[in-house]
Amino acid sequence: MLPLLAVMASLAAVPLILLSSRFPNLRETWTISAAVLKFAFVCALVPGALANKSAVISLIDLSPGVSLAFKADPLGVFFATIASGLWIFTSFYSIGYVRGLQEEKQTRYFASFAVCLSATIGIAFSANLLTFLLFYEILTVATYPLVIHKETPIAISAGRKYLAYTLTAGVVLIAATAWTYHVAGRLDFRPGGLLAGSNLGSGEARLLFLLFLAGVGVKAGIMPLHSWLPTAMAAPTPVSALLHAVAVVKSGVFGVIRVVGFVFGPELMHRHGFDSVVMVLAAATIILASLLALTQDNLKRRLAYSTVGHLSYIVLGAALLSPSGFTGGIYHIATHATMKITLFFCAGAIYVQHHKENIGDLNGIAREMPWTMGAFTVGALGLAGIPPINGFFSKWYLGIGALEANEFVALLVFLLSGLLNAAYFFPIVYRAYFRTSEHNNNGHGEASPLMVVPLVCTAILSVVFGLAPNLFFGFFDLAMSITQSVLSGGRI
Amino acid sequence: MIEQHLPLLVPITYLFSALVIPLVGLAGRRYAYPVALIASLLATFAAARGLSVALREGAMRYAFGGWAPPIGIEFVLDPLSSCMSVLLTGLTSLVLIHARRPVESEVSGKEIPFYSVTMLLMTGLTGIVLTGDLFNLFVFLEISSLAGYAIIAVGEKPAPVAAFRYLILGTIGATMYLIGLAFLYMLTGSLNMADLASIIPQLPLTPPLVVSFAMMVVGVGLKMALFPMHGWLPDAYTYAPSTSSALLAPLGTKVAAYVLLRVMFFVFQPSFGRDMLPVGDVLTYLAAGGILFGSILAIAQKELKRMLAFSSVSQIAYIALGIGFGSQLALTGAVLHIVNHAFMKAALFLVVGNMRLVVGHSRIDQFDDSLRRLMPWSMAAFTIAALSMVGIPPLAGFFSKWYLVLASIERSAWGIVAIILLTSLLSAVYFFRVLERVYLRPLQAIGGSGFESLARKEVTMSMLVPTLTLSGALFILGVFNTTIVTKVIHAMLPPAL
Amino acid sequence: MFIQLEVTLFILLIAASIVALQVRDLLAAVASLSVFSFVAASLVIAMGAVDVGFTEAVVGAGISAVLFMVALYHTPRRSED
Amino acid sequence: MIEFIQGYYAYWAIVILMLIGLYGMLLKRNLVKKLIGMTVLQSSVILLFVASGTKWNGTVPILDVGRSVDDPALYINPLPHTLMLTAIVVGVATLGVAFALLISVYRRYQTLDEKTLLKQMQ
Amino acid sequence: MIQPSNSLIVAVVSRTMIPYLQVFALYVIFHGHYGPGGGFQGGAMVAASLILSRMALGGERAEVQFRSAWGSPLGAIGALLFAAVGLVAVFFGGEYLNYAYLPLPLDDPALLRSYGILFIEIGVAIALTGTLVAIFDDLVEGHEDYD
Repeated sequence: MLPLLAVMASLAAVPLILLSSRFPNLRETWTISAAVLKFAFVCALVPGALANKSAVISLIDLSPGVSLAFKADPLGVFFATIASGLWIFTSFYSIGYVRGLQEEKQTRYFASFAVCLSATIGIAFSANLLTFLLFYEILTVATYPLVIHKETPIAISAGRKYLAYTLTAGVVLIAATAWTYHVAGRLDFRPGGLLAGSNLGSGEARLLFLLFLAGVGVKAGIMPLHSWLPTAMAAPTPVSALLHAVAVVKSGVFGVIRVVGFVFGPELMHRHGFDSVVMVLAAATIILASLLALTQDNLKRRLAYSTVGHLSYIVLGAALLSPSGFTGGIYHIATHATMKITLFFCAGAIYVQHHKENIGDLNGIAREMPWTMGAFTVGALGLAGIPPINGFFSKWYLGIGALEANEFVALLVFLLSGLLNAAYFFPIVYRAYFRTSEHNNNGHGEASPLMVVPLVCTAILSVVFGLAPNLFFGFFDLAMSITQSVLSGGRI
Repeated sequence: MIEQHLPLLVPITYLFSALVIPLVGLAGRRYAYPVALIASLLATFAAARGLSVALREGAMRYAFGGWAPPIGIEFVLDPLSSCMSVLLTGLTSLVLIHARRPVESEVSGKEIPFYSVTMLLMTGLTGIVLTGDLFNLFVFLEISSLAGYAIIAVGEKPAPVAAFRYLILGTIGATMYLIGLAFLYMLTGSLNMADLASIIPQLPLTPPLVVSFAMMVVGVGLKMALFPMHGWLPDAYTYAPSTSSALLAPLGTKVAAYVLLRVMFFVFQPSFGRDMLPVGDVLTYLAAGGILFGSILAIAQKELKRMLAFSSVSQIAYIALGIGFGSQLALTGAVLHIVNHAFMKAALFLVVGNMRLVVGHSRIDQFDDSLRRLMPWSMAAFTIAALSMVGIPPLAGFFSKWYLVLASIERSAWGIVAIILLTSLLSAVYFFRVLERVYLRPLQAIGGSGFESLARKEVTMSMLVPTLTLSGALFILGVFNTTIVTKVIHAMLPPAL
Repeated sequence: MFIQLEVTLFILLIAASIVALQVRDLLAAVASLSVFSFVAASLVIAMGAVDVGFTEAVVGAGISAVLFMVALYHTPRRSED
Repeated sequence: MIEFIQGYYAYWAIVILMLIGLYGMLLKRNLVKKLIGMTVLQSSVILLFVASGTKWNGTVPILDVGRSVDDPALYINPLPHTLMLTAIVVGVATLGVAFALLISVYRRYQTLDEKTLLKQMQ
Repeated sequence: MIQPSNSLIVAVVSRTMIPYLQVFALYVIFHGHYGPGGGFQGGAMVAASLILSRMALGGERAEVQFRSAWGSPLGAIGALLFAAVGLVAVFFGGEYLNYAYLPLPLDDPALLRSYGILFIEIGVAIALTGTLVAIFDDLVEGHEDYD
């Protein structure tokens, strides 16, 4: 029952949010309470997942033999915990952000947000491909109002681009799902691959894998399917933060992991050489995205390209199919989420308080916003892989995984991109602390506590999870047990 | 006692109301509407009873005048026909609840003939569905078509021309069907469907049999606007009054699709159109062409109703595709799409009716975000129906496509899979084009009044409730599609697939 | 029935239909259509369908012709093709 | 060949009539001409049905006290006839509706030429 | 409204013909259930006679016999008669249109069927007369309000 409740918690909040559109405080109360409730439900699932006991709930059939089913397996719980946990921070932050900017249509904003979160949790807990597909499409549609929220021509064209990419991916995924159903006769995810043991011809398998990869790869931002992501930065910053660092893109990489580990399985991946295909794509994406990030002057766009790169870390980790690599990849979902959300929060805070979007204008901003820039520094260091912060931890495992799989190129890519990360983040930090602005900053100071507190919290979380990866939720153990089930499931 | 007459009740209710309306109309124009509505609700009730009986006890036969079937005419209430009649009556009731205001404003002064002819249309459509006799089917087909021409013709200025062209093509279609029937009758000496189904398998494959089959398929194809015989449809649906298009677009062509299904799989044996003649394949190719053609032209339209009409061409082709494949999955998809598309199109056309009443036009290039201010609920209904047309789960439209995709994969028809999916995207293009204008295009302020000064001008409850019911039903149809498929649709598919 | 009679009637029928379609004066076309209906009715009776022949005569040569006439009463009498 | 034509001459004539009717409906531009074509087509279908039921030594299916009622071989099958009565009714109803449409088309556009009409509809 | 014909011949001939036409039409209607003819043909003939009187004698004098306004209600009533007779059979335990169950004081089902059909024929005739005259009047009116 719990997985269903977790999905429904925010969905149930939607009508309440819509009804209380005249009373902003009440409306925000609903959002926050839904977020807390949802997080509580998800947390309650953690012990079970750690004990490797998955709560399963199967509702009505979606198609004969395929039901609308939720299963809180370790991977799902892992992803759901991060998404729902960070939603709480984002909710507070959003309130500060939209009120700070006196945004219009706040009701639509919060309602869409709630639907998105439901869909994300639905994706996390879906027990089969059809359920996954269902929530994947809902997520696509529910994100659209957030992307076009500002209703400027830029936002609208960004929305178009977003829809064009994600809807196309959706129909490709439909084809892939239908084909899988035709081949395997069932659609439930299983560690080690639901297609394992099916008599799929090599050419067919290749096509099917390509379809899957295109279907989930768009949201995961694998090049050359990434270009909607930087464009979608036209959305308000909290949206970028949660959706483009946590929910939407992570649903994409989550989908990649599901496809690699639970649909095809390690054995098929190896046999047909898909792992190298994915590795090449991911490695290229990491390097190219980092290089592109260097050229961006808009802070959010730079963050977006950084996201594209880091998503491919996860993809690459999954494609390595070695114990540490897979674990590191999964764990990177969590670490990248906390760090990137911090960075986006900071960008939003700067925008709200100083209306600055470009990196060139950030000279000396740290004096105005010490807390914000402190958090930003933590996030930037973490993404570059500096030790006490959790980014180091996942990268370490990814590196080891590359060695385990004898993929030295992958290791090289990780190291090189670490350097590139440093190259595109440190100038920002440097400007903020050591340059002085030519204009006299007119003392706007820090943003409202509603924004600063969440971003400091997420920065602290980044450090805490760097020092103690297993604290509270046992993220690392979860990642390990997922890896084990996938890799051993392949051998059975 | 009523139970025994169930197959008869639905058409006869409509027939009586069609005849009674001109008489009560003598007493006053305002009495026409309630009679039509009450009759429709009664018919819905009877059809629902019929469905439950047919699912519980199997086919139910009703011989007219006490003459035994091969000679006399019989009505058959089997799962397929009862499901169709529930669909027809239910949607008609909803559209009629909606109809009072639009009819008053669009066909003012002609309410009595309008409602009477509408009831006649429903007599014809439900008769087609329920009859077990091929010639009787022709008669009902013509009754419904004639009524259809009439209620189209009372629309805008070009409506009579559209109706006339429809009449010419529709008559050709009906005549083709009749010629096919003549050959079939010459060969078998029978017109009863069940009787024919037992005779035809024993016949040798002679030219007359082939001609008869082909003629019937072509004739029905014309009536269902199967590409490339769709020429009459766009104009007819565009210029008809809102209520007429809301009735004809979801129901008229679907009933023709039903006839195709009946003839191809229940009268002739399923293998006839598959193995002996390449009719199934031809149908599939035509359908694939129609799916693409309809969607592409829909993108080019400037008028919302016309866009919906072209989208109908494409959606009907989906149904034809399922019938063409003729496997169990494909037929499931086709029947499910008949149901789903009826709901979606009805919802969309009702919203167009609301729009015409509130803002007086439905030209896409003049839409702006005043619409969402003026009529938020109608627009919400439109959005849901549009998303369903695009195929976003868990809305109904996704699932019929899902079955069709499964069926195409089963046949290894990759081109068809690609076309179905591509059309999803094309439909996303034309629907989001509308949605974007409705929600995001700033008000083309006249006199600088601005967005905030607009007062909400949503249509009355009697129009809003059916609209929202239809779009809400899309969720239910989608989520519970498996129940529908396993409980109802599997029961209605031809036994010898 | 005599085969010669039937053949003659059929030839008449075809001729009348062609004339009805090709003549540019619509009134003449309608007159020709009446002839067509009558011939068709006699043919039907010749084939043994008395009822159908009767009806065809009443409807085809009577009612339809009247309807055509009424329609032509004020619409243009000339056709372009 | 000659025998083939002779044996089925009625059907050949009917097919020719059908084609003439179709030609009138589809290719004639004048709406009245289209309706003339429609009448021709419908009559030809009626002939087709009646011809299919006829036989040389049968008589009209009317109750005659002088003849045996029990021997169906003596009578022409009346079922196609009843069907055709219905078809005639349907045909005349179609014609009625068509004329109502025709008049209303003319009232709105002052022309019955299809090409001109389509041009004016744009 | 149609003007009377100017031609004396037309006026005289049609005035003479109309009563005979109508009587013959009645014969066709009532003879229909055991000979060629019937409600449809008879109704069409009645309608033809009425239309002839409209065309030859002019609208004003033709209205005396049959008002324009009667057309569509009569059409509905006739069809209703047809449908109602069928329904009566249902209420007396038979199938729809099973005349053997009509509550007439006759013993022989065959006779019952025979007379049942007579009701139907009358209904059809009324319906056809009404409808055809209504169509004619409608078409004619369609002109006049336009000219």
